[in-house]
Amino acid sequence: MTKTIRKWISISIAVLAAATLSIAHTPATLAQEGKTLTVRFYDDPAGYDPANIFRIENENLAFNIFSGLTSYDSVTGEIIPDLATSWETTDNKTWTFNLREGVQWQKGYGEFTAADVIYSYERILDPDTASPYAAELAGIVSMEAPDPYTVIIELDAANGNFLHTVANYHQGQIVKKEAIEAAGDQVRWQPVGTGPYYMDTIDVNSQIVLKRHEDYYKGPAPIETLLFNIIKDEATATIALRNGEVDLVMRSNREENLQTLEAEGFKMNTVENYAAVIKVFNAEYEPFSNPLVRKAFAHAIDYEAITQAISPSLTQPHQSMLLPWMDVYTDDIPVYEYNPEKSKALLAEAGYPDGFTFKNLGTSAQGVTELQQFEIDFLSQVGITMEMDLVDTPTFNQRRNAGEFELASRLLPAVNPDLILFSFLHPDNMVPSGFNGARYDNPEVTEKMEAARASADPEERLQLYKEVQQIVADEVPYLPVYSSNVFWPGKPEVTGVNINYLAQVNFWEVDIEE
Amino acid sequence: MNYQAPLQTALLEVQDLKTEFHTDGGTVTAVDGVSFAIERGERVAVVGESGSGKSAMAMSILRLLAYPGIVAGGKVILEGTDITTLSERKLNSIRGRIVGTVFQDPMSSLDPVMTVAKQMIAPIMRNLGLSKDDARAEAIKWLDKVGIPEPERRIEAYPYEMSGGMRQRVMIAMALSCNPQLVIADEPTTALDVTIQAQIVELMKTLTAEAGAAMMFITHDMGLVARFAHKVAVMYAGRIVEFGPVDEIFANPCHPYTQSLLGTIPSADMVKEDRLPQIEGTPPDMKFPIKGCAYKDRCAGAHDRCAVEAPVLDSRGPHHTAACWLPKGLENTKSLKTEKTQRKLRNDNTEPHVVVELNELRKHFVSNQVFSPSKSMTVRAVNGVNLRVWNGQTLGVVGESGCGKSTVARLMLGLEKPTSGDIFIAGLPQMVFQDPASSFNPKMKIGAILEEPLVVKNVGDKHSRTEKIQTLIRQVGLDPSYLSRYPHQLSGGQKQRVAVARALALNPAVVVADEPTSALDVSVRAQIINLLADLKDELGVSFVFISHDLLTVRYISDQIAVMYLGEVVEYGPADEVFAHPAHPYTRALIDAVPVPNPAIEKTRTNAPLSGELPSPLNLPTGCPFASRCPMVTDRCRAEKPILPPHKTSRQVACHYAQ
Amino acid sequence: MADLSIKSAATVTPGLHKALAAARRNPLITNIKARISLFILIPILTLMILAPVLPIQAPLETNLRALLESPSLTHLFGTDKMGRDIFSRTLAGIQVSLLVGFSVAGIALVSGMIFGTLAGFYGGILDRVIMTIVDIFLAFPSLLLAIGLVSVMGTGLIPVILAISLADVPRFIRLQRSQVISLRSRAFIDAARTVEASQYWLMSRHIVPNTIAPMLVAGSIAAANAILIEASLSFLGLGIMPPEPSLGNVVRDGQLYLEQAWWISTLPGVVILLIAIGLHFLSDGVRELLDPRSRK
Amino acid sequence: MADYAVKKFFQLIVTIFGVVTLVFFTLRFIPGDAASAMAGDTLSGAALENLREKMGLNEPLLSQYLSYLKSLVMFDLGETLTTRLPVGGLLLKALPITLSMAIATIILTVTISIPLGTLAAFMAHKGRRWLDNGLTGMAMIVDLMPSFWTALVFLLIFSLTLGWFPASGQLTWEDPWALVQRLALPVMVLSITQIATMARITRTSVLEVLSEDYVRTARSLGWSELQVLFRHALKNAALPIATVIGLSFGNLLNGTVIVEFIFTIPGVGNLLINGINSRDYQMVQTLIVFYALLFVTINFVTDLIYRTLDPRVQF
Repeated sequence: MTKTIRKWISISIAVLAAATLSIAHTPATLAQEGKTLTVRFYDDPAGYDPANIFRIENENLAFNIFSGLTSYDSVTGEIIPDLATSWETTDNKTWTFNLREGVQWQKGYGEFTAADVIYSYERILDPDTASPYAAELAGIVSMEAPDPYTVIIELDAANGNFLHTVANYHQGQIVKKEAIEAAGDQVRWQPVGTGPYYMDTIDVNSQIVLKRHEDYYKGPAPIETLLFNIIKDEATATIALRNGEVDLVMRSNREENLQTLEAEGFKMNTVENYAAVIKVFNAEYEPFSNPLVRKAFAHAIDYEAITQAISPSLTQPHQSMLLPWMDVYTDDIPVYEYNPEKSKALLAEAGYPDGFTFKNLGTSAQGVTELQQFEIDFLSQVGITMEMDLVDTPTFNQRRNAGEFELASRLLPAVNPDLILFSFLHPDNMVPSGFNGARYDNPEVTEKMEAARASADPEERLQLYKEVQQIVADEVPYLPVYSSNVFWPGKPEVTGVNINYLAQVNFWEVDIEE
Repeated sequence: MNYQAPLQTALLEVQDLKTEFHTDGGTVTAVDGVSFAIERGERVAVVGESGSGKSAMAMSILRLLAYPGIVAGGKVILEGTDITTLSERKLNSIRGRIVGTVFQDPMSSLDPVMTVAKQMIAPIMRNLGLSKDDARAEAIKWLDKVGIPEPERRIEAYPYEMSGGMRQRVMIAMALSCNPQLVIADEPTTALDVTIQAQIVELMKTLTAEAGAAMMFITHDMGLVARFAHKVAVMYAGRIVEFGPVDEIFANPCHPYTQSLLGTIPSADMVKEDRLPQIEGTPPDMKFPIKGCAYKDRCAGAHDRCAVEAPVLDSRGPHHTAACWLPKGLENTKSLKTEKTQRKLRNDNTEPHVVVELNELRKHFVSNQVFSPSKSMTVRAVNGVNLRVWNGQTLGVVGESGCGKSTVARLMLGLEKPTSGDIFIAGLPQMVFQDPASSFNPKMKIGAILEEPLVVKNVGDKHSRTEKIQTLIRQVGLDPSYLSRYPHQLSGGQKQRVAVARALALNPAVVVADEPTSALDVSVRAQIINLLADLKDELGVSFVFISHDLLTVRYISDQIAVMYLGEVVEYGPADEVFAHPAHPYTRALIDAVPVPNPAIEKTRTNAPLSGELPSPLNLPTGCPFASRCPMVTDRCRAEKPILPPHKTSRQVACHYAQ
Repeated sequence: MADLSIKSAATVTPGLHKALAAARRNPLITNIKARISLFILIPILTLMILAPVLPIQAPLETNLRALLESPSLTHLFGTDKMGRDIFSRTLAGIQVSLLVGFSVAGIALVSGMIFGTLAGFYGGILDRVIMTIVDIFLAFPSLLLAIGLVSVMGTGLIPVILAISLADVPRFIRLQRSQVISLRSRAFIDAARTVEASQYWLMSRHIVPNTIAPMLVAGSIAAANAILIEASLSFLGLGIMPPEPSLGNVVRDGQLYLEQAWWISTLPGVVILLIAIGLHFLSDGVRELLDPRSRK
Repeated sequence: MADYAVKKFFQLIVTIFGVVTLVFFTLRFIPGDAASAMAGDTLSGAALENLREKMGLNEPLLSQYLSYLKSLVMFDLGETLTTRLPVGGLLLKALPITLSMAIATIILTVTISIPLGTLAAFMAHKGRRWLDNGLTGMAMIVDLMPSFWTALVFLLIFSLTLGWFPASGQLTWEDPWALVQRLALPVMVLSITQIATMARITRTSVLEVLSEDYVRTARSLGWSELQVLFRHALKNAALPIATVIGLSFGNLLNGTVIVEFIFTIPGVGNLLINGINSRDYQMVQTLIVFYALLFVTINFVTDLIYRTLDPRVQF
């Protein structure tokens, strides 16, 4: 009897203890149950198939649904392990990735293995997929999986930036064969990945719902449900945040709204230097073929004053094609301070003492931007007349891609410095087949870039890239003018909104404080 | 007609009634101190030109004036009570119950989206306190009384399903259905054809007499007055200028205006050499205060006193009053303001020859129904007309509206293409249109309007054309200064003069005048008729004069053609046709025309032509007139009479022509 | 009697009488609505014309030292985010907007006149073809039609004008056609036909002159509407492109600063309102002047 | 009646065919295509050409047109070019939202504008014009306020300052109250111009009827002014007003495009603007044709109803 009682008591205690323990262990998870974050989404969803994904807002969702072999640190922007726990290469040609074990696919598609990696890359390379990102993986000669947790990839040439290629972005995102086949032609609407959130429902006109992937390898995210509400109008979005209808605004891009929100005590989550804006001088157009003219142009405009006036929060002057947080970035390059006298002198030296007239390609949707109005003002003071060549957006893209312009601008959002430099400076990438709109072809630069890419020695690579940046900054085929910052204003209690240099937020890190 | 002196208080007594319209352009005094009385059972006619204030006066009695009109002064004593001070609510119990009203335009005076039943039954229930079923029975009874066939069925009809005459009968039934003591009828027959007019007038006369109701009858037609009224009030410029028993007024008019009005009507015994007496000028603008007698500018007898002091109504005999400084008015009505009272008939030595000849003329309008051709409808507007006009003569064409007379005119002018038949015209036809308002391009000055035919036809040079239009404008009795005016600056009569001038510009062989006087006021009508008659004599131009006004047609025409349903039923010399109508329809038309002479009217049988013009969509196979003819036989229904020579100069399409 | 009153006035002050008579001859001045419209429009137009010589900043000139300033004597309507003078931009915008408004009205009027007259006068097949095309265009809600056309032709002054007028043209054709049809049966046309006037003569002398007035009324309303449609197109990024100011895009730009700088969009908005009211009153005035019932 | 309807219906078919053809070819003249709109900044020339080929944009125009016509006749609205979603499905989802907004607007408009316009007419008829003048003035001002402007002001007042209605949020049919709150602002913005216009039209129609002869007839039978107003004037004025309500649908469709954009209402207007921005021909042409069809059909039905209701109109 006593024994039984004792037994009962001990059991009860054990149970209680266990209960207490479990309570002590899981208060966070219990509190997290049912947390919902409402985020403003600013355009119509365009689909989430990594092989055919476009535009940052869609890529941001894919970033949270899928994983790559590597990923980017939200704060530093460094390459960090993701599905691959480690990797080896000796020559930048043969890459061996050691994969994480026990990673679970969303929606019950089982465990992630090396076969998924090979399938994903082959799918991108398959002409039937018609992925615009196929070129990124074109250097792959062979892929092998000696065991389920190892992938060996051989490239046709050395590529020191291959870790960017396999990062959690576009072609680098790993998909599941069974899920792709099950979705048929609706792949873009039924993404299945290994990331922290899975796609729950999409109403293409109003809302996207992401749910926490409970088996995410880093553990479940703090927030269970992410509601992305589509609000296109900036003013409405701002009012929605101020009204408490949304918790977080994805990319607020109007200076006046930012000021209002900041004044009202909202948290201004931001990343600086997310992307550089460059002027592309068409070297086939006569005055711009002369480096002196390009330098004169650079000295003529006070971008510092302009960015301060137009949007001090969203922009700052910037002098390099690469961004400060990139590993190969150097600030040891020639810069062009605002100096109209020098500009005039350079123009005279180049044979244009009275200046010249050129056309700047722009979209009629934007019209003459505020920046361009200031540029017109400044250039006119050294005798250069800037006219606007305004066309509708699709034509603009078409002509810019084909290189049919005298001067155009581009935003460089890529996170991969190697990709930026190769795309814009290598003669193989000359328009219309690539991004080299300046028709830049300097054998010395080409050689250094190729050497850098092939080099397995980080020091050597850095040195080569530094030299490339110096030469380019001296010859100014492109003129970097400013870099932009990204804001995701949110309620003060929303934490962990770390915007990475792809302007993306890893929602696994985001939480709502009580 | 048994007029008796009142034994008790008058049913309605109006004292010094004043009505004003406050418009943006100033205050118009439409009624300027009118006083009169109506006894029980008495029929009083109020006559006057448009703008004389007669309608405004009638509407003022029950305060039915629309904004901006207001009753500005005076008393209206109905059965001993002054109703000008009554509240709207109390007045509403008088409207309809004690005073019923019949309005001018039957087309617009009934609610188009409500059935007759809905419009009639509710007031009966309210005013007589009947149940719905009883009220309905009462309404049907009245519809029957006013001569609406199948009233049980017709009561559920919408107004648009009825003809104008039928609608006016419904209006009368509505006005009488609550047994009013007084019926105010505002030009109730003006919009109707002459035969229908006769029916309606007869109806109102009988029904009010039956019910013992008094009636105030507003009209501009002196003939109707003679036929209808016990007493007459003549209004001019917002005032009553003469008031008295009907026989007195006609036999012994004392006011120059009354005298002239009576004179302007062509009478049956008038000879063609006599010019119609006419009243010159136009009535005054009521926006401005009138100093002295309002009629002085148009009065042949005006003298100094008239310019400073307005005469008031003054006794001229038992119950007869007139407002004129002259006790007898104009001594001689022939001395009206006209230069000559007789015209010389032109003695043309040329052989009489035919200027216009119409042979078997037909015009059918076909409305196509694409998806069901069986429903296609053919309107036979002109259905085999043969007519001739000789040089220097006038052919009068008469008939009810819808008989095809205007279509004949348009065919002659080439404005419509005939379906079959020939038109022969020796020279150019020209036209004077009915509506002076739309006859001219409002953007052109009179000079340009008169010059246009010359320019189009390339006649002469600029200089000779200018001379020509000067001549033309003088010919029609206007000053050349009018050449630089716009049409809207001219009065209706002046416009018709210009229209005549334009018609003469190219020296036409024939001028077709389509109801040229029907849009004009009585006093102006005579001016135009005289002008046409003078021109015919002076220029030897032939005229085709189309009208429903038989007296005028008789006066102006040499030949008359009577049309019925697209056909000519009688044709012959004007006087002869008038004196001895051979076709029953002609006879009925002539009977229907009221004669401005109460003595004659009393002797007339007044059995108006029954029925209405059948639709030209489904013409009867036999005689078109069979459905309304008093002497119809089976032969008429089966066999169509043609227009055979009758006597020597006449043709009558009737099997039984006398 | 009318003569009497004028006579008495004349005897008192012959000078005044003459002036009054002269005023009466100019109907635009006698009509009260027309008077209000002129009272509104003339100062606006004067300022617009004088804009280049007024001591104000040029409409496109930026000023980094005067951003978002509230209205003052130097900047009557304040400045915007780029330090541009709103007053000056408004005046320049009036120019562009009126150009849009009047061009649209003009195009709609002329083509409405031509096709409407042809369709109404000749009838038959020609009428059917024209009216079918008109029906097709009328099947689009007007803003949608303008949006569609601007996306085809691109943005800018001329495409905007064409797009808005194309949406208006069918309406004008209809109006003109119905006018012509009702005129066609008027007696004065018959009168001219009896002297065998040519069809050209009938159209040019009789029909067209009598249709102009209502078309002008419709035109001035269309002009006011065009200014507003341009504003809506600007809002959707399809109107006159910045920095070129139109009243529409000045208001649109300022709308973003409604909380910080209400003047940027409010004051030009009031100007749009005034112009549109002026045009409406002008059309009302014209309507009343041309209405025979209101004439004496 | 049947004859008339059939004839009108044929006209309608011809019109729609014209609309379809016009829209199809016009859209093809828009520079830039769906592929380049979709790619935005990201793609270079060669990759873009691939994409274009894959989207079927390189087919000959005529064969695209014919297959489009064929699919339309089969009621197959196809898929969007960019996102491969069935256009019909999108339309079916968006339509109830736009329609309920339009209908709510019409109801709100009618309940406010008809009494207001009637009152103004009634008073003007009796010579008291202040309400009439005020209404005309207000209508003019409201008419001239661009809807994007009104929308923002309403947002600031009713949503931000007063907090009565949300500025964004999901539209759920399950929670009618939330739906009403969500749609309240857009409906208010849409209504305000409609109310102004409709009140003026009501005022004009009623005033016109009040000066008709049959109103005087009714007055002569002892009906009071108010009785006349309700027995006759409103009944007669109702027909033109009803016609205008039908026709104002077209204006509403204009308005919904802008209002849906600002208030992020996932309706048909929103689809259209997206379609235009992404050069999605399939979407845009279907929607424009749909708009035209809706517009023409409503006019057709209004016309028929008018003719059925008005005893005066004969066929």
